[in-house]
Amino acid sequence: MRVYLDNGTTTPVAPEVVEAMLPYFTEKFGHPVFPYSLGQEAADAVERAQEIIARSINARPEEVVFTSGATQANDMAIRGVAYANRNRGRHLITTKVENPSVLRVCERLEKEGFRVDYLPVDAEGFVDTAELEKRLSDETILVSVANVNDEIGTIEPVEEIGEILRERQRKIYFHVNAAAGYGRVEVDVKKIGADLVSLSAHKIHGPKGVGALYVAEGTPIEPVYFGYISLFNLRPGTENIPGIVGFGRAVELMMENFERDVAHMTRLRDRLISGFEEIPHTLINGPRGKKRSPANVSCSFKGLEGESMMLHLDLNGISVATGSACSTTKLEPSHVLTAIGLKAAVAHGTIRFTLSRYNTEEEIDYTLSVVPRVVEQLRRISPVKPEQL
Amino acid sequence: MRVYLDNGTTTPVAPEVVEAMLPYFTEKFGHPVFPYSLGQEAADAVERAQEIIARSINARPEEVVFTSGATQANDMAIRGVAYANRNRGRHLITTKVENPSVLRVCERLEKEGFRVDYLPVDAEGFVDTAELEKRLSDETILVSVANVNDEIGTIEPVEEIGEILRERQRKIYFHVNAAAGYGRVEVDVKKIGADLVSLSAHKIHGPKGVGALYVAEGTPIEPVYFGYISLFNLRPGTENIPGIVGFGRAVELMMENFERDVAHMTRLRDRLISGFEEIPHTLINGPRGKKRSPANVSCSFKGLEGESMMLHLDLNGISVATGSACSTTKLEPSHVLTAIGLKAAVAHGTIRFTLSRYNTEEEIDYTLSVVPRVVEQLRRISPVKPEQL
Amino acid sequence: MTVEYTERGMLKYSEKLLERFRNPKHIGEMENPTVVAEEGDPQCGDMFRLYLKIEDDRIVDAKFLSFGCAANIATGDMTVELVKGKTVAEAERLQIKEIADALGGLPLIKMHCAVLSYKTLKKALAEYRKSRAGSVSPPQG
Amino acid sequence: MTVEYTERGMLKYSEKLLERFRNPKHIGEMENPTVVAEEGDPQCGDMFRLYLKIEDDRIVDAKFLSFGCAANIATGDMTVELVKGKTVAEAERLQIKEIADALGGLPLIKMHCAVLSYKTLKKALAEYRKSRAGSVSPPQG
Ligand SMILES: Cc1ncc(COP(=O)(O)O)c(C=O)c1O
Ligand SMILES: Cc1ncc(COP(=O)(O)O)c(C=O)c1O
Repeated sequence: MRVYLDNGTTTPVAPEVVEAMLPYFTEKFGHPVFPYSLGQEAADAVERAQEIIARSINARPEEVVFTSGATQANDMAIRGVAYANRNRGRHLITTKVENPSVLRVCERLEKEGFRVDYLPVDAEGFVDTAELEKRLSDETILVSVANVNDEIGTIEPVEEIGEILRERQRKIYFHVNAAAGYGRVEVDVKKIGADLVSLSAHKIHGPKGVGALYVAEGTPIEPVYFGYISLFNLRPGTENIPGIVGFGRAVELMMENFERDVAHMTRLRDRLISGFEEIPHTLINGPRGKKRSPANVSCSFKGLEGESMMLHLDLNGISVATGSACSTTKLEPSHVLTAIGLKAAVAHGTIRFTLSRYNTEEEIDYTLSVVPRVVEQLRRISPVKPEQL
Repeated sequence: MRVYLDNGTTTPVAPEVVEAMLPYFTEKFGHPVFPYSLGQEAADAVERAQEIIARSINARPEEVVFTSGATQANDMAIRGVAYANRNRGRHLITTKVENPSVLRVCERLEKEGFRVDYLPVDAEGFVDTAELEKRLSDETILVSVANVNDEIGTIEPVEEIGEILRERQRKIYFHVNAAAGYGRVEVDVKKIGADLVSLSAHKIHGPKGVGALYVAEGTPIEPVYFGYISLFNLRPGTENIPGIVGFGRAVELMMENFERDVAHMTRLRDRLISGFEEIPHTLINGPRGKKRSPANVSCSFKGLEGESMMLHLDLNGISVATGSACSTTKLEPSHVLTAIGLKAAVAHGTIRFTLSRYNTEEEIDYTLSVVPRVVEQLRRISPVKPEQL
Repeated sequence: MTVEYTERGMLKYSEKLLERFRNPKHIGEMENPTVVAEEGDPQCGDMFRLYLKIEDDRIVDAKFLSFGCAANIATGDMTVELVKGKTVAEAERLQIKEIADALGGLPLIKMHCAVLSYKTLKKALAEYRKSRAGSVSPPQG
Repeated sequence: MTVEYTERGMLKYSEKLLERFRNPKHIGEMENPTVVAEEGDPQCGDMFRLYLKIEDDRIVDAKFLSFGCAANIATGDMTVELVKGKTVAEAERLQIKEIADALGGLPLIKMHCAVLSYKTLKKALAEYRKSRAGSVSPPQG
């Protein structure tokens, strides 16, 4: 049996999405910059996708700029707003548990003379909003917080943060990286009070290589990429038209099936959690219930190492992520697991199971039959006793 | 009849390319960063594409970095090398006839305190290499020249330029934007002596949203994009895997058919040129024969305006580009046509016809029957007499 | 700098405009016009020539020639359409916005086309007034 | 800074290594080993325990336990394979490179795994020498 449980890393493209994209490769292949009919067809397709995505987040179509992914959207948003507001202050606030795509940009800005505070989180991964209030200063220009933590599934209090920022007299821009949250929780830019929101298609059964940045009208933002302008001043280069069309279709499917998918994933998630809790010396990371992404199960199996576990599950047909879900080349344990206070030795034994609408009850049965066996097998060959950790 | 003659702007994706991409949407959809089998499959696909592209330009696979297009490749290359070498000097040289994707980056660097010289060209669009030698200084760190001009098809003397640079004691890096030349002329990084070469998939029957940058080993280059690193340090973000696979396949087809395609396009090109020369008050821009891209015909029909002509041809099923092939929102005439000395009034009446392997003799017959009629029709309603220009 | 929205928004033609461009009704030369006016410059990419035949202070016929983009042709044709049959005084009250509105709107970057045909019309009417100076009553407020 | 090549190059496992990881031949605990040595730290993500049974200065049996990644398990298994049946003196001459080569190469970033099993072997052999000090002849050059 093949069971894909790494939907937090990337998802299979929905067949409907592939179908929607196909004509844009070979027939409607025009460049959107020209007003001849083939070009208009492409430009219209981009506009339709803007409309769909805008509707899904309660924004206006012109506020949606297409990018090559959430990484690019985050870079554009954070540096773009930081540069455009540098005269108002050079202080940014983010959290210790952001995706590397946000952290690396913040680190870059630190090198360029900006000051960045990284907010701590509690043992379940919730951002400390009291600490946020304390760190806000007359120099603060931007706050960036993901709505859902991609590693441990914590649904962050972004609405509360938006509220805190709105109450300040001085405008502080609010960026929300919703790459992990889109399709798992509601994303309403107005409710959140977000000025910038990053999205990625390949996390919601759209294609890799396309994402979007919501930029609220009037937000001061400088381009950080340069070159040939096709449709978007902020993001030069010929647009990935089939990708954009596929992204739009994926969002349509997401919105149509949202409640059903969330209920389905929640059910599977809770079955996995219950099953894993029966394995001795096992921790579930992140919160339970409504404050947890319906798609995420993060589990630390003490006394074993995640990469071996991941590859053993792969031998059994199950795809999962380990440690830092997004980076396996650094040898440190995941910064998120460290931030919630996990001991490194335990963090190294962490596996992330992430669900999608396509996972089935049978797949969960199978997973629950394989995982305990693999855990036992790996513990048997380990010199580290779980009870010592 | 539908005749697509704007292959310099973008090309239809080859059916073989779509076929190669398809499995990577729904089956082999893994993220290349993880060593489980689905991930390895994706990573292997990227490596294969690197090999194919490297072979096509006489480079090594590790020297090929995937981007979201030539625009991104140009930005990465020019700013990346400028920043990495700023301590050695702050002078760059490019030409007056580069694509906006190069010019906008150079203008940005000028704002940041770099000095950029824009070399003039002669009446056929050839870069003045004597002028290049004069402008080279102890401050020069980078020269950027396209191998083929995308508007008028001039094949630039990049090998000669590479030679001039190689003869200097001081290392001056050489960037070649080959977006318009790839698939039309040979691109051999060793023969050219290029340190950086930009490529784009959608100009050679690959998909939009993917390109590549060749970076010769050892070239000092700083990242200019920041975020989550997947496979490439220089270009963060999840790779467009199906796009990369499609790019690879497109390059395979390009290499297999290269000589035949070039001969075919040359024949069609020369038929178009001969036909247009019979239309009174008409100029062919750029050189003739071997120094002209086999895919390009640039034609100025005096006394009429290009956009109207483009849209009239579109009504007749023929897609072409006008004025500045890459930008229709600026109201100035194409900077390339100005640089070769065309009067603005003539430049405004310029149409670019660009060919691909898929164009047929019948399409050329049809085009040659339509164009003179449309020219006459537009001249009849024009207050500007061609003989006055 | 604030985010500028897609340049595309500035370029997109309405169906109405394209229809006018494809099938202009008033294009062509006119023999023996009462007045001819020209504005624009081919060096700048657009030029517009307007012919008016005026009888008893009424525009009984109008035609135009255009060197310019689709918007140029369409706005020219619409300008003629809007003034044909009108009195000179009525034509003098034509607004740029009316021309654009009648075409279902104009991309921002193409607004100058409406301005061009509008200016040519004004010039033609002024010339007409000048040639008739004294022989006709001044335009009503 | 010079361009760094794909991190992926640093991560890719050879087929040989993966095969070893999937089917290690020497993994498990050993009863009554002559010597046991341990290196690494679970806090750092890898730990390695080596059991040697030595008779007449010859390694007649060897086994290991691993807390670590696929490379850790595979290098451990290969290390055991390379010294089993060898004399202690021969085992002492084992090089890190031999371990990596026997696995068809190691990703750069995983080189520390070979180092870890190598160091554990050295430690075990040193301990063996120490416990036999005086009673056996010193290792040859
Ligand atoms: C929370 C989060 N942000 C950003 C990214 C990067 O997005 P993309 O792959 O679209 O560049 C990811 C995953 O890769 C993610 O999980
Ligand atoms: C010469 C040249 N360079 C760069 C580009 C931009 O490349 P891309 O569309 O891949 O961003 C183009 C065309 O768009 C081009 O013709």
